Order: sequence, then structure tokens, then C-alpha cells
Amino acid sequence: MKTAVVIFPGSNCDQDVIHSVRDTLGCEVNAVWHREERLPEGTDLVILPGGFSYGDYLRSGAMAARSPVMGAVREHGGHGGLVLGICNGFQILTESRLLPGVLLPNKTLSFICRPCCLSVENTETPFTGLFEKGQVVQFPIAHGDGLFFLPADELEDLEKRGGAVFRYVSPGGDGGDEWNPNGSVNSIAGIVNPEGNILGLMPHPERASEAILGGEDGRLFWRSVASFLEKGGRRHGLQ
Amino acid sequence: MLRHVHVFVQLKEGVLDIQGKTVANSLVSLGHDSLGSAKVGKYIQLWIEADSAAGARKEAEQMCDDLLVNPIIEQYRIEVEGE
Amino acid sequence: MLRHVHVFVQLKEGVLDIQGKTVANSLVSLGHDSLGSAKVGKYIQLWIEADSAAGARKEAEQMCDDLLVNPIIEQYRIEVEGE
Amino acid sequence: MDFSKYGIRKEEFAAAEAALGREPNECELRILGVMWSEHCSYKSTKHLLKHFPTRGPKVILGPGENAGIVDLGDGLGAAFKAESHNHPSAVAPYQGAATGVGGIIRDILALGARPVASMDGLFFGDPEHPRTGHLSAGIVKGVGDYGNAVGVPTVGGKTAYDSCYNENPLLNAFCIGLVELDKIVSSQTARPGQLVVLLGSKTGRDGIAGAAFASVELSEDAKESRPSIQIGDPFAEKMLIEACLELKEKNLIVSMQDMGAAGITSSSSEVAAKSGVGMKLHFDRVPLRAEDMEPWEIALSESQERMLLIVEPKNIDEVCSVARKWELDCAVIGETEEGDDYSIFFHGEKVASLPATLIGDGCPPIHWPAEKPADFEKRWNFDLDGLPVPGDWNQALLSLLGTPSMAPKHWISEQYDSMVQLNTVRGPGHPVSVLRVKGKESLIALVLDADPWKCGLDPFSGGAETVARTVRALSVAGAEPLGLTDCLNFPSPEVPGQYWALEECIKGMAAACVALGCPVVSGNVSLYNETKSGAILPTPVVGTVGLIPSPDDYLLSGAWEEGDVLFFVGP
Ligand SMILES: Nc1ncnc2c1ncn2[C@@H]1O[C@H](COP(=O)(O)OP(=O)(O)O)[C@@H](O)[C@H]1O
Repeated sequence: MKTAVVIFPGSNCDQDVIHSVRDTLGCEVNAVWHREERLPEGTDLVILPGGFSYGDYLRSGAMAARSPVMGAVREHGGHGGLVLGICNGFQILTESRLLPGVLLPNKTLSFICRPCCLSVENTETPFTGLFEKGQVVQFPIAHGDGLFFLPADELEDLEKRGGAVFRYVSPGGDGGDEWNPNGSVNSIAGIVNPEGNILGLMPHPERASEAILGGEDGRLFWRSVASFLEKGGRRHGLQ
Repeated sequence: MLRHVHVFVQLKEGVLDIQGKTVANSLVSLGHDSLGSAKVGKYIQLWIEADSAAGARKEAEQMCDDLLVNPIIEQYRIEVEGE
Repeated sequence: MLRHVHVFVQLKEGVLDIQGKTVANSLVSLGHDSLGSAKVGKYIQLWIEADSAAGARKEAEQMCDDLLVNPIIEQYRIEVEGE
Repeated sequence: MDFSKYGIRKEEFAAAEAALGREPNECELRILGVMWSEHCSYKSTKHLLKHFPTRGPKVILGPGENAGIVDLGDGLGAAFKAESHNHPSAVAPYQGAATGVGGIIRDILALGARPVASMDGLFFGDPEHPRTGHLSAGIVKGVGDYGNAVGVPTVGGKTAYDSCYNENPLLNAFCIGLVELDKIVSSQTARPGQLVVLLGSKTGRDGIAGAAFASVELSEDAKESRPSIQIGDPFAEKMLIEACLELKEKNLIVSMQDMGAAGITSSSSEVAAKSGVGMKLHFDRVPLRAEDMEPWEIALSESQERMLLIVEPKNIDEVCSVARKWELDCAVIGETEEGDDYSIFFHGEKVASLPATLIGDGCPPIHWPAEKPADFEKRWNFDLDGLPVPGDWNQALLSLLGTPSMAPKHWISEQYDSMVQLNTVRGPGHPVSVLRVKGKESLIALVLDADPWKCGLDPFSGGAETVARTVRALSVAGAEPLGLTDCLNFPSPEVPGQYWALEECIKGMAAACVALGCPVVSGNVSLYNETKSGAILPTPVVGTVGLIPSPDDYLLSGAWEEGDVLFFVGP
């Protein structure tokens, strides 16, 4: 599998993601500067990493969503190629309308960095195939604008189609406001588009991929993608 | 001629305004009981080179659509000086 | 009577406007060459219970001093509807 | 000539006049006024700092550069330093703290090191005091917003509360970076015939004379007298970090210096003096943000997110193209030459001409009188027996643990990204913070600590204890201490009892450093931390760095199991 990690001015988890994917899968990972208008030939997965692109000024992700490279990302996703946005990358995906909704300031109005428990709600995506439905995993969050918001009617659509892939829960898998760190609607931590090939999530799987850093649940996430592609999840398009 | 354009951005009705709520709570707890509610938005000023005020308005609208405003949650109002 | 008060907060002259600078660069790179410069501030709306518009203004000024505005770097302007 | 309005004392004016053979002009006086302020010149403490041991088998670079460097083995070094930003944080907590973090990161960057972790020392007033909530919230948010956005994890720190900090909170920022020992960039290697380059943000009227401001007591009207405050732009800083490291990798920099207090003048004259070259600067070429700036304003502006580079003329185009990639301004503002003359030109006129060495080293030192306070030993007379015996010891312990100084600091540390860069093995909330170094076996252990109360009661023992505590914390975690940095936060040295406490504290710290084999590799002094309502306690803050040979040697605190045997070790 071939991965491209886009670097925007102000990205700061780009090297982390590159390290984590390489370390887990040993696959080829290319860094792509935001001014590029093309992705490397044969890219299977594009990752928009976390950070503070353009300082999060105006609205987080707003300016990065208008970068030249996003045309290529849109095209890649439009043909069924895999796109993953983590944290600021998720914000960029909503700002570019590749995913619905918006990420508003946390309900605490402050930045929150801490490990969080998530339940995997949909295992039918290219990113979650190796998890069990309802499995509780621990990925850390680190964001100021992570409150996922969607108008009520669209939210219903999203839920109906299984678009909510990750939800904040207790270590035992229970829902409830006290386990929802940022106030996201329906405790949503990550969503996928109707076609299933574009995923955005606020928590950081790359920060949970090594035992020495406190957890390895994230490795299953990377392996899921690799296994999807190996099992004939088409290189440049879904079935 | 460089024209001064004011853009007022506010959250749409129905969008969670946590900042507004928090500001209102803080003000009330500081003793401002007369406050009913508060809303927090953005005030963007643009200086645009344009022949006419109408031209500046059009350009500003374009900028709002291109970048300044997220229509999913926000709405805006524009004032052009001298219009 | 509940009065609608608009507060426009902007950075003082000479204070570095990191948002305005970045927004302006971004707009220009999106092709808006006519843009001279941009400034980003806050637009706060308050609904205040007051007998008169002047009373609402006074109360709003107090709220600005107490919480809404950081006088070291910001300045503000108030408009009261019906004043 | 009324030199006092420039913050210059009589002896200092005389020294300048003698060195120049003429009266300094106004621009020169303004420059000297700031460069010879306590904050920049260390005129009251330079001789005291000589007590510190600064050499050791692991010390690659001791005090004198932008930060110290210790040897991690395998050709890798750790550059680290702590710096205070107390006065700005007292007046504008959010911006003061943010720019404090930005400043220390640039200190580390100046050595060519990639900043990998930060810690912060926070000293707030009585939690019940009306201003404490506002000040502490602003400072914490400032530290977090800046560090989070630039992508340097804040992995630990120290927070204490005492009414002595009510009006004068302290913000000390610590940063550590990694650098290959054969790629360290120095501020002392400029040669004649090279270009002086300004990289980063435009120069505005921010924080002019901020260094001088940090060298006096905070006055009532500090708010009004405050010149336009410095605003931190972490986005620009992130670009600056990447640009500088790319320039270093490409071998395009001869010498580098961060721009902190006293801006262009401080950084450029320091490079000139330490390298032994002269310098001609052309202020018309400085990219400006404000109109009609006077040359002295350009000289002393503390606009953030700027670096000074010395570049070979043949490399300048490539340097500019790296700057463009990272969307930064880059301007050649002068050149180096033979000699010691540091001159500034503006609109074709020479507006200042001073020996570079005079600016940095010419300020006559001040030896303030020291006097042990008469009631000193009396302060120790504490009648333990007079204390009421708690009825419920459990309750007493719980309420003690609930006091803000002792309670867990999650509300602070969770506002900081402590994990970015994927090196944090142990983050905030542990006695020491631990980082791994990718591709290496060994771990880095860090700790930041202070004990102002003990220093107030007995500055010598308190100073020694502060150092010992950090070293002890490292040993207990299985780390060998490599070196330490310190921030000496004290009140005015002009009060004999306070100066005495400063001197004793330093001597105590030095004694512990010698005894424990842990040298001082960098540090910072912040004096005049007092207001009308009183002086702060002597508050030396120490940040110590150690090495754990391998993950197996790391002793995790609290990893106990039922049946384990407890030992008490010590006198
Ligand atoms: N308390 C101290 N202990 C040891 N070294 C110190 C101390 N204070 C200052 N120094 C050293 O003096 C030099 C100048 O310090 P400082 O002015 O704080 O640096 P900068 O110019 O980067 O702000 C540095 O090399 C610093 O390490």
C-alpha cells in the first residue's frame, strides 16, 4: 500500500503519522506539500494530519481546505480512493465539504489533551474492518475545536446510514455526556462519507500505536486499511 | 479607490453557540442581571480596491463565499462605507 | 424592554493582527488581488433589559470593561438598536 | 544630558562616554539604556553566577550561548534552557505567557536543535485573591495555545500558589531540543564579509523597551505605560522552526541568534561581539509593519517570531527561497566587517556607532550591599506544639491534598498537548517526565521544580534543596543527571536583605550542584519581582535533565503491588 501525507503550513502531526504508518505497516509513505497539485502516482491512502494549519485562524481548517493540493485530494476521493483526516485533517475535510458537518469549539471552550475511549460503531469501512463491532479502543484526543455539529435532519441521515464510525464512551463502552469530552452531537468522534472511502476523526490513532507511548489500539486501525487494500478493496475505488 | 468594507458574521439560528452562552453566564455572574442573552460572532474589516461601492460589495461577497464564512453554520451582513 | 445591542471589537492600531494577516494572504492567493488588507475582530450581540437605549448602552459599556474587551490590545464601538 | 530617562545611571553614562571619547547620541543612549538594563546585562548578578559549576563530562556547551547542551551519546545532544516572562505575564497574562513560550523555543532553535518538549513553571497568587483566577486562566491558556500550535509538547511543569504572587505571578518556560553534535549552530562564528539576514515576521512597535520594563518593579500604572504589547503568532513560529532547520540541514547558515529582548540590536550586537567582528546595519531594509518608525524603535522592537542569520553572500538566494517556501519575510539588513564597530544607517545617515563589545560587556557591574536580615533566625521559631491536633487524621490529609498547590494539576496539563511528536513516554502528572529518542535505546528524563517557601526561610539550604530535589527525582526514576538550567526569580536586589537572599540562594544551589555532580549549563535571571503590595519569595526554579540508559532501567513510580516491601532510605 502506498500512503501520502499532506503537509499544510502549520501541520504538526505529519511526521507522527508518517512514523506510525511506517512503523506499523512498513509501507511506502510520501510527504506531499500543500502546494502540489498532484498526488504521487499510485497513492492508495491520503492522510490529512493533525496540527494547526494556518494557525487555526478564522476557522480551523478553513484556509487549508482551499490549498492547491485539495483539488487532487477531492479527485482521489471522488474516484473512491481512501482519504483520512485526523484532528485538523478532519476539520479540513468538513471545511472542504468532503465530509458533512462542522467542528466547533469544545464545550469547555478550552483545548483538551487526554486519552479517550471510543467504541467502534461501524466495522464495514476500509478503516475499521479488523475491529469488532462495539469494541472499545483508546485513542488520545488533543484539540480545541472538536465538537462535531450537524443540523438535526442531516444528523439523522448520518446515523441511519451508519456514518458515525467512532463514538466517545466509557471504558466499559457506555455512552453518556460524562464520557463525551467536547460536547459532540451524539458523542460522535469520527464519521465516514456515504461511499465509505473518506473518514474523519478527532482522536489520534497515530498516538496509540506503540506500547512505549501507552497503547497499541491504533495499530489495528492501520492494519485494517492495509488488509482492506490487500483483500481487493480496489486500489483506486471501492466496490 | 480603497474602500472600507465591514463584514459581520454570526452563527445561524439553531447552531450551538457555546461561546455566547458562556459569555452570557459570566456576565450574569459578574452581576449584569439585565442581560437576556449574548451571541458571539466575527467582525471582519476589509480594505478593497474598487471603482464603486457596489463593486466593493460584490467583491466582499465573493470573499465571504470563498473563505470568510462557513454557510453551514454562519450567515453574514456587509456594510460598505460611502454606500 | 429587551434591547438589542451590537458590540464591535477590534484590535488597537499597532497591535499585530495575526488572523487578519493570514486571512488577507489567503484571500489574495485565492485570486482576490483587489484586497489591500484585512482585520479580524469580534462581533458580540447582547440583548439587554433596559428602560432606555441610553441605559442599555451604559450597561453594555460596563460589560465591555468587565469582561468582553481587553483594553490593553482591543478597542470597541457600540450600537444600540433604536438609539 | 538627561540620561536617567533612558534608564541609564551616572556611572554608566560615564563609562559609555569614556569608551566612545564623546557623548553618546540619543539613539545610542536608548540602545545602551535597554542593553544595559538588568534583564539584558546581568549587571547585578553576573559575578554571582560565577559560583555555579558549569563544566562536567557530559557538558558540550555551558552558559554563554543561547542554551546549554549536554551529551546524550551516539553523537546526539540535548539543548535546553529556561527563561522567565514574569512582567509581561503580570500585565497581559495570555500574551505574556504565549510570547514567553515562543521566546524559549527560539533560544533552542538558535542552536540548530529541533525543540522536542517544553515544561512550565507557574507561580500564582492566593487562590482566593480576586485576580488569581483571571491571571492563572490567561497564563495557562497562553502557554497552551502557543505550544500546542507550534507542535512542541508540554510534558511537565511546576505550579505553586502563594499570596506573594498575587500581583506578580511568575511564568518560567523551559524548552529542550535535540541536535546532532556535529551540526550545532553557534552565534559566535560570524566572519567579516558575510551578510546579516533578518528572517521571520515584520518589525513593528511591539514591546519596545520591554527589557527595560522587565528591569523595574511593576508600578500601578503599568497598564497605561505599557508600550504596544507583543502578540505571539505561533503559526509564524512554526514556519520559522521549519525554515531554520531546513536552512541548517542545507548548511546555509554560518551563525544564528534568536531575537528576544531588545530585538535586532541585542541579537546582532551579540553575534558581532562574540564572533569578534564589526557590523554595518541598514535599517531602511528592515521589513516594517508600522509606518514612520524611528531607528531606535527598529533597533529595540521586540516583535516576535524573528531570527537573525549570518549567511555567506553566495548562499543568499537559496536562503531566500527557503524563506519563501515557508511564507516568511527574509531581508539582508547588513554585513559583517573587520573590527569592533557596530553601526546603524538610516536613510543614508549613520545614526549610531558603538563598539560591539561595549554594548554587550561594557556596563559597569553593580555590587549591591548585602545584609542578613536581623530577624532571620527568628523566622524559624515555629511552635509545632502550638498547632491543634487534628481530630481526624484522614480528613486532615485529604484537605491538605486538596489545597491548590498540592492537588492534581489536570486542569492545567490537559490544556497542553503533551503527546505531539510521539516521544512522550511519561507526560504531566508524574514525578519526572520521560521522552524517548526515536531510534535510540536511552530515554531522557526531565524535571522542573522549586521550593520558594524553604528559600524564604533559609535561602542557602533552600537553594541547595531545590537542586537536590530535582536530582533526587531523576535518580529515583533510574536516570543519571546530565545538567540543569535555572531561572532565578527574585525581588529587587537593591534591598540589602533581598540581595543577601539572592546571593545565599545561588551559593546553596552551587554547593548542591558540585556535591551532586550536576553542572549548570544555562539559565536566566529575573529581578524586581515586586509590587507596592510586597516582594515575592526567593524563587529559584530548576530544570534538570537526565539520561535513562534503557527502558528497562526506568523505574516507574507507583508501580507497586501487594506484598512489596517498603524501604526508607536517607538520614
Ligand atoms: N541563572 C543562570 N545560571 C546560569 N547561567 C545563566 C543564568 N542566567 C543567565 N545565564 C546564562 O547567561 C547567558 C545569557 O542569558 P539570557 O540573557 O537569559 O539569554 P538570552 O539572551 O537568550 O535571553 C546565557 O548563556 C545563560 O545561559
